[in-house]
Formats: sequence, C-alpha cells, structure tokens
Amino acid sequence: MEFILIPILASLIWAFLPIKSRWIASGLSLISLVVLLTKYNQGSFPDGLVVFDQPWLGESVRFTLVIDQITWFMLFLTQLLLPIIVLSVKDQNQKLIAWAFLMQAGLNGVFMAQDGLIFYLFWELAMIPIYFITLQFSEKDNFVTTIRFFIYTFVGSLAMLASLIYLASLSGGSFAYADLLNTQLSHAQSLIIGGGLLLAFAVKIPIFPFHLWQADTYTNSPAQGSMLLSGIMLKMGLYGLIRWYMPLAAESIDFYQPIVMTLAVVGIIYGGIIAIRQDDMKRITAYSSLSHVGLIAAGFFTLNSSGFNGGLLQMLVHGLNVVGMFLIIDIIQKNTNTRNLSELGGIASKYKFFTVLFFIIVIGTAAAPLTSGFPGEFMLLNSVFKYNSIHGVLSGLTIILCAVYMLRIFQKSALGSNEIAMSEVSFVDYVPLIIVAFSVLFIGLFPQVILEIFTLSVEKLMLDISNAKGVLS
Amino acid sequence: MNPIILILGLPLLGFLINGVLGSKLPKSVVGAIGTASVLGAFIIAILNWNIISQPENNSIHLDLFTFLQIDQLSLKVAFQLDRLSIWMTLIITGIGTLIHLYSISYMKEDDGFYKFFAYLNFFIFNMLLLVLGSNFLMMFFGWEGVGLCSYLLIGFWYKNEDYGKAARKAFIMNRIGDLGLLLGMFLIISQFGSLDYSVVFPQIATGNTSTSMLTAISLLLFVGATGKSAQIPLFTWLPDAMAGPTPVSALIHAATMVTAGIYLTVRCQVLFALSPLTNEIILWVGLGTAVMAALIGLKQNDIKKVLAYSTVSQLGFMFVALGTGAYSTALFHVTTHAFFKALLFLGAGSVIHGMHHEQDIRHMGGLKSKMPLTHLTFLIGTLAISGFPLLSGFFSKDEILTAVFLHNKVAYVLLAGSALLTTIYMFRLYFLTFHGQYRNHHHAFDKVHESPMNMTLPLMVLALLSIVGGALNLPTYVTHSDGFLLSWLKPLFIIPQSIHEINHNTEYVLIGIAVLIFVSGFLIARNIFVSKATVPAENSTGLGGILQNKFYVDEFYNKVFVRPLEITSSVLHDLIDGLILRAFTFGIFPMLKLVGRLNKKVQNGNIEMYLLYMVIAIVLLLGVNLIFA
Amino acid sequence: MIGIALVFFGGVVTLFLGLNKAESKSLWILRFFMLLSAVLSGAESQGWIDFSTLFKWVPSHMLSFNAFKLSMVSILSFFGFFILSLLPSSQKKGADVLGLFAFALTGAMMMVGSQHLVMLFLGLEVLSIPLFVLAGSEKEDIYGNEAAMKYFLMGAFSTAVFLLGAAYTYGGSGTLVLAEIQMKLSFAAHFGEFPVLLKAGVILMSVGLLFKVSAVPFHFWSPDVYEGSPNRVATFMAVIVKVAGFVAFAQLINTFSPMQIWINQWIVPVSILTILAGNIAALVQKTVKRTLAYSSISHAGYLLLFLILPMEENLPILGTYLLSYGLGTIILFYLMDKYSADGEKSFEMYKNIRNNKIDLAALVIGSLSIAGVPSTIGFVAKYQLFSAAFSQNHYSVYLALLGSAISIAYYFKPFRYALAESNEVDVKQVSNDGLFTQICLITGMLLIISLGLLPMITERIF
Amino acid sequence: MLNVFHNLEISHYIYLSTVLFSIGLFGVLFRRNAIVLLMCIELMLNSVNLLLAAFTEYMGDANANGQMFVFFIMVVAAAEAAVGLAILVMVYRNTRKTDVSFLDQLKD
Amino acid sequence: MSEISSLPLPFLILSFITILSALYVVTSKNPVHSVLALILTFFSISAHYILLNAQFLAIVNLMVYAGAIMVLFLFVLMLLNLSKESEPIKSNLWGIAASIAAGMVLITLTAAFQKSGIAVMPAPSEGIGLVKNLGRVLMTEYLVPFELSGILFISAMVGAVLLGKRDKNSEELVDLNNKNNA
Repeated sequence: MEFILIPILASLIWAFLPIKSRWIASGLSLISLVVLLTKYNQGSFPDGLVVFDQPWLGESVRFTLVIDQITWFMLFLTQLLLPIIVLSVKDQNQKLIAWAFLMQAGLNGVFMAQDGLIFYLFWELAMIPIYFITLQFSEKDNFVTTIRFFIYTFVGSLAMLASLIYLASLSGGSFAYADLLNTQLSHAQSLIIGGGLLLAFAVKIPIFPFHLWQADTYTNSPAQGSMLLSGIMLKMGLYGLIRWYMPLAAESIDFYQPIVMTLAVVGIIYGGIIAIRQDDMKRITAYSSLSHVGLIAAGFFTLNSSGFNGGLLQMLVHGLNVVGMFLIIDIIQKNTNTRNLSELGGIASKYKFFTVLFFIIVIGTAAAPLTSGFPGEFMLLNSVFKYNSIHGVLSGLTIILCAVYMLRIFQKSALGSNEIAMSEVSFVDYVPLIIVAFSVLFIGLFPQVILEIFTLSVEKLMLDISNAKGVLS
Repeated sequence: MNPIILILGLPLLGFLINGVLGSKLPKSVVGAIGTASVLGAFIIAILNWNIISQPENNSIHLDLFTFLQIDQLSLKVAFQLDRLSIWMTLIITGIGTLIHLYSISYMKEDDGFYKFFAYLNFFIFNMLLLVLGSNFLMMFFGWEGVGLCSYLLIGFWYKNEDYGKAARKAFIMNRIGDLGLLLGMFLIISQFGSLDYSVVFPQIATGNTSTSMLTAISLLLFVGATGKSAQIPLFTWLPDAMAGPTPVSALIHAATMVTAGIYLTVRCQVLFALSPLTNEIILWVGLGTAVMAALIGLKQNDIKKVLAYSTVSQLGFMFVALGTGAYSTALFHVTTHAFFKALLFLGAGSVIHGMHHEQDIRHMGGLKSKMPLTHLTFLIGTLAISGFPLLSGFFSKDEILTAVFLHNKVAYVLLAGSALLTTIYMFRLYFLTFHGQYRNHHHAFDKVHESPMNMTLPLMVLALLSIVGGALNLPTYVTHSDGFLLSWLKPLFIIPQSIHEINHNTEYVLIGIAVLIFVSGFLIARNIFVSKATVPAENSTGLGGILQNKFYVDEFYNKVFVRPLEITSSVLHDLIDGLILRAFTFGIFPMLKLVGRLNKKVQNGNIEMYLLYMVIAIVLLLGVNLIFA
Repeated sequence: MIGIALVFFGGVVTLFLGLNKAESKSLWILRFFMLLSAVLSGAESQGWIDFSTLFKWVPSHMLSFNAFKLSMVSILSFFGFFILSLLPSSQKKGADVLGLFAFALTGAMMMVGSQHLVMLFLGLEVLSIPLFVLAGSEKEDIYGNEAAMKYFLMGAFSTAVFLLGAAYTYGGSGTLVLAEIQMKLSFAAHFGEFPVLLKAGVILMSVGLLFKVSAVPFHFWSPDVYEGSPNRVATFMAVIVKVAGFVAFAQLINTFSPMQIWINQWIVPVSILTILAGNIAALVQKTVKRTLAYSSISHAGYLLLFLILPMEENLPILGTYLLSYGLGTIILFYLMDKYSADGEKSFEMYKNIRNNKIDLAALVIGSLSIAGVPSTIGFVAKYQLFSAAFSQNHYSVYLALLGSAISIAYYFKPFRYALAESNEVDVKQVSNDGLFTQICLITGMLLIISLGLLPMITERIF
Repeated sequence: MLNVFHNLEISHYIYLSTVLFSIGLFGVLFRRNAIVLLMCIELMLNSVNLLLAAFTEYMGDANANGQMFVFFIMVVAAAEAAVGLAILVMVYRNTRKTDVSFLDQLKD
Repeated sequence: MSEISSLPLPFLILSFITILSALYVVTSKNPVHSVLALILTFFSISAHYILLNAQFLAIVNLMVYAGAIMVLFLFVLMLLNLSKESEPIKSNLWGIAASIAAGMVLITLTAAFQKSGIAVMPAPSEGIGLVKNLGRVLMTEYLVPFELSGILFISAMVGAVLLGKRDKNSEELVDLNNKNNA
C-alpha cells in the first residue's frame, strides 16, 4: 500500500506546496525506491506475498495487492526511472512532477493488483496523468494527438474491462486473480476474453498495427511525457500480457500465438525500417521503441523461459535506454532549439563528455555486447528463433536496422563539421544521463544479477500458464 | 595470477586510463601507456608459451562469472588460452605493439591523440576477447566489439562526414555478418544446448548430428565470417574503411580484425570439416573474392585503396585454403599476411606522412631517394606479398595453391591468375610510388621527408618478419616433416586436418609455376610502369573503367538494397502508417462526425419535424412489438 | 414524504417571503429547506429517524417510500440544493422562479414515490409544468421563448401519449395501482399471452417517460430546449428530470416485469440507439451547452440498460449511477455557466479557466467522472451498470463501451483550452465565486473522488 | 344507460377513442398554429378521457378509478392550458407570431 | 364493418358527430372555427359520458373544458387577434406525411387489437359515475393526489403569472428601442 500512498502524498505535496527544486522532487521520488529496496525480502517470494487486502465493492471486488518477484521487479523499474525522469523536468514545467507522481501511484497499483477490477482501476489511473502531461506541457497545440492517444488506448482498456467483466461473470462474479485463473473457459469464450485483453495490451505495448498513437504522441509530448510513456507505460502492456492475458485466457494462446508473433515480427521490421529515414529524433526513437517492444512481445509469446526472462530483462533495459535517448534529445533540444537531424551536427567537438554518454546509450540501444541491450535481445532472439526460425531470422534483422538508425542519429547530431550553437549543459542534466549510462554498462556486464530478481516467479508464472493451458509447453 | 586476466586486463587498463585521464596526460605518457599495455600482454603471452606447448593439448582456463543462466543453458564469461588462441594473441599483441609504437609519431599532431590510443587499446582488448573466449558468446562479444572499435577508428576524424559514412557502412555490413553468426549460435544452442567449445565440438565430433544441421550452422557462421573478413558479398566496406588513420588500417583492416573470420573457421574446424557443402561454398566465395578484388586492385589509384583490395584478395586466398580443408595453411597465411600487409600499410602510412597526406599514387613517384628506409621495407613487403621465393608470402601462398591444385584444378588456375594479378598490382603500386618522376605539383619534392625513428623501427621489424616468417610453417619438401604451425595446431583438431599427400615432382612443378607467376607479373608491371612510365589515367574506359569503378558493386548495392529500403521507409511511414492505417483507425472519427452532421438535418429546429419523428418512432415501436412480435 | 412536505413548504415560504425581494436573498430560505429535506430524507433512508407516523394518512398504494426511494429523494433534494448553490441567482426581484424550482422538485419526488398511475402522472406534470414556465423565464430572450414553446408543445404531446398508454393499461388490468398491475400480469404470465392492451399501454407509457428522460428518438427537444433555457433551468432539466424520470421508469418497468423479456426486446435497441446517437451527435457540437445536452442524452442511453435488469436487487446500481451522473453534470453545467458569462459559447470559453485552480480541478474531475474514467464515481457507476447488464445482454454492453470510448472525444475537448500551455492567449480573469459556492464545488469534487475510490460507501447509502 | 345498447362492446369505444386520438395526432402534425396545436392536444386528452370512462363502465370498477383518472387529467389539462396559453402570449409578444414553424432558431 | 349497422343508433350518431367535428377542428383554417368545433366535440363526448354512466364527468367536462378552457382559448385568440385565416397553408406533402403518420398510428393500434382481440369485461354496475360515489372516492382514496394537484395548480398559477406579467425592465427596453428607431 505504501507504494501507492507515498506517490499520492508526494503528488499532493508537489501540487499544492510551493516547492521549486528538482532535487527535492527527485528526493521525494527516491523515498519509494528506498522503501522498495528495504522490501527486497518481500519480493523474494516467488508465489507472491499479500501486502494489502480489503473488500472494495460488494462481494466481487477486493482491493488486493500482492508482491512477488516479477512485481517487485516491475516496481523497481518504476521507482528507478521516476527519479531520473523527475530530475530532468524543465523548470517551467514543475507541475508535471505532480502528475508524474500520480502516475507512479497508478503504475505501482497496476503491478501489484491481484484483482481484475483493481487492476483496471490502476490501469486507467496511470493513463490519466500521462494524458494531461502530454496535453498540458507540450510545445504546441497537442490536443488532437493526445485525444487520439487517449481514445486509442481507452478503447483497448474498455475491451479489457469487457473481457474482465465477462470472465468474472463466468467465475461466479469474483474478480480475484485466483478465481479468474481457475475459471474454465470454452474455446469461444477464451477467444473473446483473450481478444479483449490482448487488444488492450497490444495497444499499449504497442504491437503493429496498433501503434498509430505512438509516434505522434512521443513526438509532440514534452520529453518527460515521452519518457514516462516509453519507459514505464509500455511496460504495463507487456506486464499485462504475461500476468493477465496468458494465465487467464490460456486456452486462446494457441489461436493468438501465430497472429501475435507475426504481427510483432512485422512491427519489429516495420518500426526499424521507418526509423531509418526520419528526421525528428523523437520520431526515430518512437519507431525504434515500436521495434524493440515488438521483440519483447514476441519473446513473451514464444512461451519459453528464454523469452520470458529475456523479455522481463529487456523491459528494464529498454526502459532505461529509451529514457536515456529522450534525455539526450531533450538536452539537445533545450540547448539548440531543434531536434531535427538535418539541422544538427558537430556536438561532439564541443561536448566531449556528453557525446561519450550519448554514444554509450546509442550502442546500448543498438545492443552491442557488453552493453545492456545485448543480453535481453540475445535471449529474446534466441527464443523467437526457437519458436520459428523464419520469425527468428526476420526479427534478427532488428540488430541491423537498429544499428542503422541509431548510428544515424548519433552521427548526424554528434558528428560532422557543423558548429552548432549550444549553451552549456548543466550538471543537473548530466546526473540522470550518467545513471543511465552506468546502467547500460552494468547490466551489459552482469545481466544475471537482474535475472535473479525475478527468475523464480517466472517459473511459477509459466507453470500457471501451462497448467491453465492443460499442456506443458 | 591467471595470465589471461593480465593479457586481457592490460589493454583494458590502458583503455581506461587513456580514455578517462588521457585528456589530462601529456602525449608521451599516453603513447607509452598505450604501447606498454599491449607490449605487456605480448610478453605475458610469450611467457606462457611453454605451458601451452606441452605435448598434450594443454590450455589455461579462466572462468569469471555466469553471464546468463536460462534454464539449463548457462552462458559464462570464460576464457581459454590454447594453441590457437595463443598464436592469435601473439600476432595481435605483437603487431599491435609495433603499430602502437608507430602511431606515437604518426598521430602526434592530432587533437584526439589520447582518444586514438584509447580506441586502439580497446580494440586490442576486444580482439583478445574474440580469440581468448572459451565459448561462442565470448567470441561474439569480441566479434562485435572489434566491429565497434573499427567503427570508432574509421570515423576517428569525425568532422568529416564521408568518413562517418564509411564507418557506418563498415559497422552495418559487419552487423549483417554478425546476424549470421548470432543465428548460427542460436542453432548451436538449440542443437547442443550450450555455447562452450568444450561441449559443442566433442558432440559434433561424435558424428551424431545430421549433416544438414551442420551445414546450416556452418553456413551461418560463414556468413558472419564474410562480414568480418570482407568476402563477397560483404566486402565493400573494407576499402572504404581506409578513411581511418593508416595505423588503424594496418592493425585492424589488414592484420587482425579481418582475419577473425579465418580464426572462427579454424576454431570450428570440426564443424566445417563435417560439412562438405559449406567447404565448397567457402572455396568458391574465397576464390571469387580473391580474383575480383585483385582485378579491382589493378586500377586503383589511392595507395591505401590498392592495399585494401589487396587485403580483400588475400583474405580470399585464406578462405580458399579453408575451403580445401587446409586450416593450418590458412592460419599460416594469416600470419605472414599480417606481417607483410602491416608492413605495407605502415609503409604507405610513412609515405603519406612524408607526403603530407597525399594518397594518390599518380601524384607520387621517385620517392626512393627521399625515403630510403621506407622504400626498402616497402619493397620487401611487396616482394613478400607477390611471392618472391623464400620470403614469407611465397611459402604461405604456395601452400594454398598446392592445396587448391589437389582439390580442384579450375580453382587452381583462377587462383594462380589471381596471384599473378597480385604481383602486377603490387609492383604497379611500388613502381608508381617509388620510381620514376616526382609528379606532385602542389607539394614540393624537397619537403618530402623520411619518417622518424619510431615509425621506421616497426617497419624494419615487420620487414624482418616478412622475410623470415615463412619459417613458421616450412613445407615438407624443405623440412621433411610437418610444418611447425601444422604440428602446433594438430592437437587442437579433434578431427585431424586432411594432409595433402603430394609427390615431389608435382610439387616442384607447382613451385616453378609460382616463381613463373612472380617473374611474369614483375616484368609486366616493370614494362608498363618503369619502361613506359605510364601514369594511370584519371578516368579509364572499357574494362578498365569497370575495374576502376570496382565493378559498380557499391552502386549495385545502392540501387538494389539501400535505395529500395529508403523508399520503403518513406512509403511505410507516409503511406501505410500515415495514410492507410490512419484512415482505417482514425477514419472512424471523421465518419462519426459525418454521421453527426447528418444529425444536423434531423435536428433542424422544427417542432413539426420533431413531432413527426416521434410519431414514426411510436408507430415503429408499436408495430414491431405488437404486431410482428 | 418529509421531503415533499419540506420542499413544498420551502417553496411556498420562499414565494411569500421573497416576493419583491432580490432573488439572492430568498434563495437562502429555499437552499435551507432543500438541504434539510436532503438530510432528513437521507437520515430516514438510513433508518436513523422515522417520519412515517406523520404521514400515516397517505395510502401506501398511492405514494410510499422505501429506503431506496428515500435516498433518491434525499439525492434529489441535494441536487436541487447543489444546483441552486452553484448556479448563480439572477438579480431580478421576485421569488416566483425559486418557487417553481421547489414545486418542480416536489413533482420529481412524487414521481419517485408514486405507486399509482395517477400519482405518477401527477408527479410528471408537477415536475413538467413549472419547467415549461422556467424554460421561458427569461421572457425577453427569444431563444428562451422558443425553448419554452418547444418544450411545452412536445411535453404536452408526450403527456397525451403517456395517458393513452395509462388508459390502455387500466383497460388491460382493471386497476391503476402498480402493485396490482404487476399481480395481474403475473397471473397472465401463467396463461401465456399478455393482454395486448397492456402491451400497448406499457409501450405508450414508456414513450412518455422516454420523452422525459430524452432517449432517442424522443430526445429532439432536449438539445434545443437546454440551449434556449437559462443555464440553471437546463441543469435542472438535465439532472432532476432525468433522476426522477429514471426512478419512475424503473418502477414502471418493474411493474411490468413479468413481461420483462418482451420489454427488453425494445428497450435494448432504444438504449443502444440513444447511446450511439447521443455520443456521435455530441461529437460535432460547437457549443458547450449542446454538447452537454447530448452527453446527457447518451447517459440516458446507459441508464436505459438498467431497465433490462432484474430490478429489486439492482437498485443500488441505479442510485449510484444517478448520483454520479448528477454530480458530474451539475459541475460541468456550473463551469459552462460561469465561463460563458461573457457570451462565448464554444469550447474556447475554457481558456479563461486556467487561472482558477479550483475550477480547473472541478473541470478535470467532473469530466473524468462523467466520462467514466476510473478513480471517480463515474467509473464505479458505469462498471456496476455494465457488469450487471452484461449478464443480460452482451452486445448492448459492448456497444455501450464503444459509446463511452467515443464520448472521451468530447468530454476531453475542454482540456485543449483549459490546460494546454501552448494555448496561452489573452486569458481573462473571471471573478471568483463566493466562499459558499466554492465550498459546495469542493464538496462535489470530494464526493466524486472519495466515492470513486471507496465505493463501499455507496453500498451503504443505497 | 348502457345496458340499453346490449350489443355495444368496449372495443367500439376503444376504436372510437383511438380514432379521435389519431385525429388529434394528425392535427398536431398538420397544423402550424400553436394555439390549434394546443387544441389538438386537448382533443387527444379527451379521447383518453373517453376511453377511461368507457373502461370504468365496462369493468364495473366500484372505485371508479378510471373516472378519477379522468378527473385528474382534466385538472392537468386545465393547468397545461393555462401555462401553454401564457407561453403562447409571451411568444406572441416577442415575435408577433404563433406559427410554430418559425420557431426554429434553436438547432444543431 | 358489417357490425357497424348492428350498433345502436345513438352511439353511431354521437360517434359520427364527434369524429366529424374533431376532423373539422384539425382541418379548419380559421382558429375560431376550430375552437367552436372543438366545443362541439366536447359536447358530444359529454354525451358519450352520459351513455357510459359518468354523469358527473359529463358535467365537469362541459364546465371545465367546453366552458372554461375553451373560453380561455377563444379569449386568447381574440386577444392576439388571430381570428382571421392567417395560417399559411402547409404543402401537400406535409398533409400526406401527417396523415400517413397519424393513419399509421391508428392502423397499428387497431391492427394490434384486431389481432389479439380484447377481453370483454364483466357486466356494469349502476351509479358509479354519480357525484356521491365519486366524492367519496376522491376524498378517501384519492385524497393524496387531490391534495397534491394543489401543487400543480399553484405552480401553474405562479407560472402563468410569471410569464404573463410585464417586467418594468422590459418596457424600458422597448422604449429604448423605440427611441433608437426614431
């Protein structure tokens, strides 16, 4: 419960007290990280530990929060990224932080909820702040984009709600995870229910062709909005996939697996190909994100342990890397007033340290070995290849395409002979970048440390899924 | 302390010190640290030679930690120093030391001096990672890592956008190969459940794996090799990679990194030995590359480009050897090639340095007198690569030719032709550079100078090695036993390397042919470039034009891959994403709005109309539910 | 019952005391009575106090209130109080307008408590007739005139249709008491076919009520009339009429519950039509008020889904939904009224809101709640309704969800002007309301949020 | 008195009132003058009244519920007429028209 | 329709008059004629009431409707000077549409009744519609609606006054307008 109350409290404090320092905000957001770290023991229960349980609405809905290893990991991801993001907020956008805290509460709830409706509740609670962030703090009139984004995801959420209601009606009215898990579905029912859940998650992840909201929203949002969206929000969809879709509608996996795999692979290539020609750095990052998370989704859908572990690892890594990219873009834009590659160049000649960090993040995203991108991508590609070699080869193209566009970004902006006018990068801007760059190298070297956080729960989860499917995969 | 830690650790330490503190340190210190770290690694490798060279297949292992543990698959950060890797280590660190030394002078004017040394050290570290790894994953780390360093070093002068493009091209083409390697690794995982050499190779050797699977794995690994070793179709990056500083070309793009593909194949000897189809493909790809690059080399005018195509061609030679199953021969050629090609590149660098960054051979000539040391060493290099008898290249090339002769006569003829071309273009280069008239109008002949000592010293060392390097694997007819390298590697091969039995008469004929090739090539070149003093034209026509334009391969790739990809990108973004999908998805809102506008017609403010609608609705409600229900 | 008495008494007192005084002075009296009614009825609904002995003389087959209805009376009074507190009083003299509000509210309560067709009819009329007048209470306003005329003519017409239905029902069942009609019907249910008179009767009566709650295609009056009427009256129509109308409607349909399956046949299409048409039409509106009008139409559509449910055990759902609908709608109307004071009718009016944090919060919370976004009571209400309706009819719920998705497009429209920093252009300072109004507003927001987060409270209420 | 007409059935009254109702309905749709519209609505109400009276008679409802209903309908009709005419007068004062088809300023 | 001939003559005649006069109400171009025809309709309906043993209703109908309400209508007509045939004639299309719509209501209802038939009610009892009886019911059972219709009336009254009275402000406004015009 503290992971919900602390952020809400922080949000209220920030919204109503006249504090202005980014450091204080970051400190506020660090509280929950510290609390989380002290609870590492709680996270070591592979079966999950009930941390809160109260009746919420009638007989059917209980406010149940559970922490298991995967949850702990997801919470970790959230609490880790938030201070970084908060630290990068521009001075004139201070109120954004209040929204960000609120969103943190929602996200934490999503990851901990062990009741269908509570899950949905937090799911939406996480979505509202990001809507307002993208709307309120963007540079130009962003209404159409954001409303598209919201409706697009909202349609997905409503499909999920419908599915959950359907499922609950079959489970005798209870929304409790265990009851939903034990509900036997006919094939047709599982197709409908699974389809609804899948739609919600596919939109959020996003899987091709449900990605349409993504590029515009990333491009037009304030940098912190893009970070929150791509760093944490996307992970909700992926988390939902393994925690909610697969165990609950396991009977439908056989039907949806080839479809989702194909779409995910198409998305991987599609995003990659588009990214190589864009001019706007944010847009490139958006499409690269489509490509990367498509791979994660594909990895999950292979239903093997390599895919699950790799996917979870990659969620953290992608979160950090993409936040790093947006930090870079934000700093460049803040100092040069543009983020179009055609207008940039030559940053390296003036900002050596910045360029080094930039390059580390670039190669981290491009999954060079000994950087964080590699282990996850390796496991994911391995799992996809195991599922189907053609899918594996096609999704493997991502390492080529990713190299193409990431190097293009780096080269066009940092290298070259342009003498771009850029004001001094401040220390506060460097801190989050350094954290990200450090993580790129650390995870690149010791991925097993991260894997061990959640690997037992993954086994348990996979057991749930295979039990629900009736066949061990 | 485990020697591997030191071997790997010293260059890494050098990289870290130079990378982090380099900007604050004086250049001499930076250079010293960089060179010393590599030299240290070299010395340690030498010191451990004895341990490795025990009669049984001895090796030193180092297991650091588990990198990834997925179910039963355990991927470890683990290294081994065995006969193959120590050989490679010595080449890498040995030549690396010389080139570091050379670079101290060559790069001393450059702002990025410390950066350069950091990159070089990092490259050495990665290259060592590649050869020292005891599993495919570690090799892949090094494999990608050297690609990354290559990218950094090619684009070292980052302000020049063309260099940047060349660097990117190198990295991306390498990545295409890397994908093949990666997929090969996935197949290995699925087949053998491990990536450790010590697990995989014995399993293959049992012969229980189907040939088609082995062929698939070996082909995928070979795709990786073509990327790194610049074979058809992925060779075009290497000539462009000459954008980097010359020591880089010498170290990375001649002596070490590009031979990673050969190392990979030798390392997986057991795998390749059991996939005959792959061997055949390797043979022909290598052969094609050897011939094609040699042809292109004939018409290049940039001193480094000639050497680059020569490298591609020589790499082709090595693959031909691999294709015939002569693994030790290939490695032998790797070694000798490292000596003389590094020598040639460094010599070229010395020329460029002396000519103040002039690279076009048409603007050189007559440098013999001004740069005697450079000239002499360059000549030795040229002779070595051309196969002047008893120099290192003569032996290694002869071994390859012999192996091919026994394997396939057609291939032999083609490869011999390629060797002839090698001699021609190398002497063309040599003559145009050092003989004849000085032809540069921008830059006075007086200002041309010999390079300083720490540039010529490596040249001399390498020249010496080029001369005597052949001793490393002297042919049977000289020693009446297996060559040193062959016997050195023998314990490593689980399946023994096929030894080509050949009677001495044939062998002498082949040697005769080789000598003939060298002589005729030399004479042709001399005739054209010394006697007639021909200077290559700006734009050749006909076949020459095609050769000068490198068979239009780049243009072909551009038309067939790059442009279509770019067009696809735009189409996907603007048309599919921007229009069609959007129309389908968000088109629903305009549609809804259209329906909403229709409502305007209905909601027109007129009470009578409203009443009429209501009555109609009542009629419908009543009619449907009372009468028809 | 105490509510009817108090509000009526309050109306009369206001009428007499407030005559020839500025409206704002006598408003306090009426507010007091409404609040008192809300509190007392609420207390009675929770069983804390009991006024039934006071009203022993009222036959229970005419007018009776159970706990649910008492809470609805309480909510109606509260909404009345809320509307009169938030939407500002005109400076005109005379308390006649206020009196009419009170009487209309009385009518609404009568509808809620009616157990008899005559009472239902009377309640309907007592509610409607003051509203006809109120719609045109800005006498010089031509739009107000038109609104009054439209509302009156169509309302009278629908009354006639309702009466024909009532007459048929009487003919078919021989009684006007709802409970007895239900009994007759359950007898008939045993013999299979239901009398055609009853069928026609229930359809025609429903048409009358569908008109009142403005369901498509009987909704045509509502956007026009809302637009023409003074904002306060429009709010009253949107909230009070709909709340009372739906409680009465539910009561009526419950009466005919033996033929529920047959009723569902036509309620479901009407409901779906209302949801879709309301939302789609709202999408293209230029003025805020019309958008809100169509929004209230679409909510009528959702509420119609309630009618297909088994009534008794599901009444809390209706209560929650009406509570959430009323709170959200009143807040949005209040903001619309406040920021359209300078004549701006389009959504651009909201650009002036950004300096007023409380109003901004109210806009966000109100919009989110009425759009049914979680953590607000709007979500709880919609969830309960949909999940209950889902067991009866899957497709209607899917379509209703689709409708909710569409509705986001217009509920979020104000944010474009209210929030986006990029739109910072000539922001006018709109004067702040009094403390009392602000307290009311904050109370409303807190209710929305707290009930949304702790929905078990609503279970206690209903 | 009705027993004189022993072959008169309730259905005849139903038909009669339905016809009357429809005529009123027709008038509402057909006419444009607000005052006539109001009259047509009164006609519709009266047809209902007639029907209710007939039902009361035919059912022998001892409490005469139908007739009571008629009574209240008349009450309402009177109130409606009063308010309606007031509205009409008000509209006429402002627009000098009673034609409803001119009242179409409020629309989408 | 053959059974029509078997119906008692008074009913037929009354119905005939009712329908005819009702039709005249809706078709007459002159509102005053409509009012008069409506009064005739009410008279005939009152006669029906008498046939139906609802004597009190008949009287009240005459008094309230034909008397009070219709006079009110007439009064307003005269007040607004609408007695002439001022109403523009609607297009034929409207007429057709209106008659089809109204006809459809009629047909649907009759068809529904025809289809399922209407239950015949038990024999009538005497004296239901007498004042004495009605009064008793009204004061006992229907006391609540009776009381509450007071609210209806008070609101109608207040409403009518509210709308009918002229505000001082508005007169000033009119004056102002006139001045401006002048």
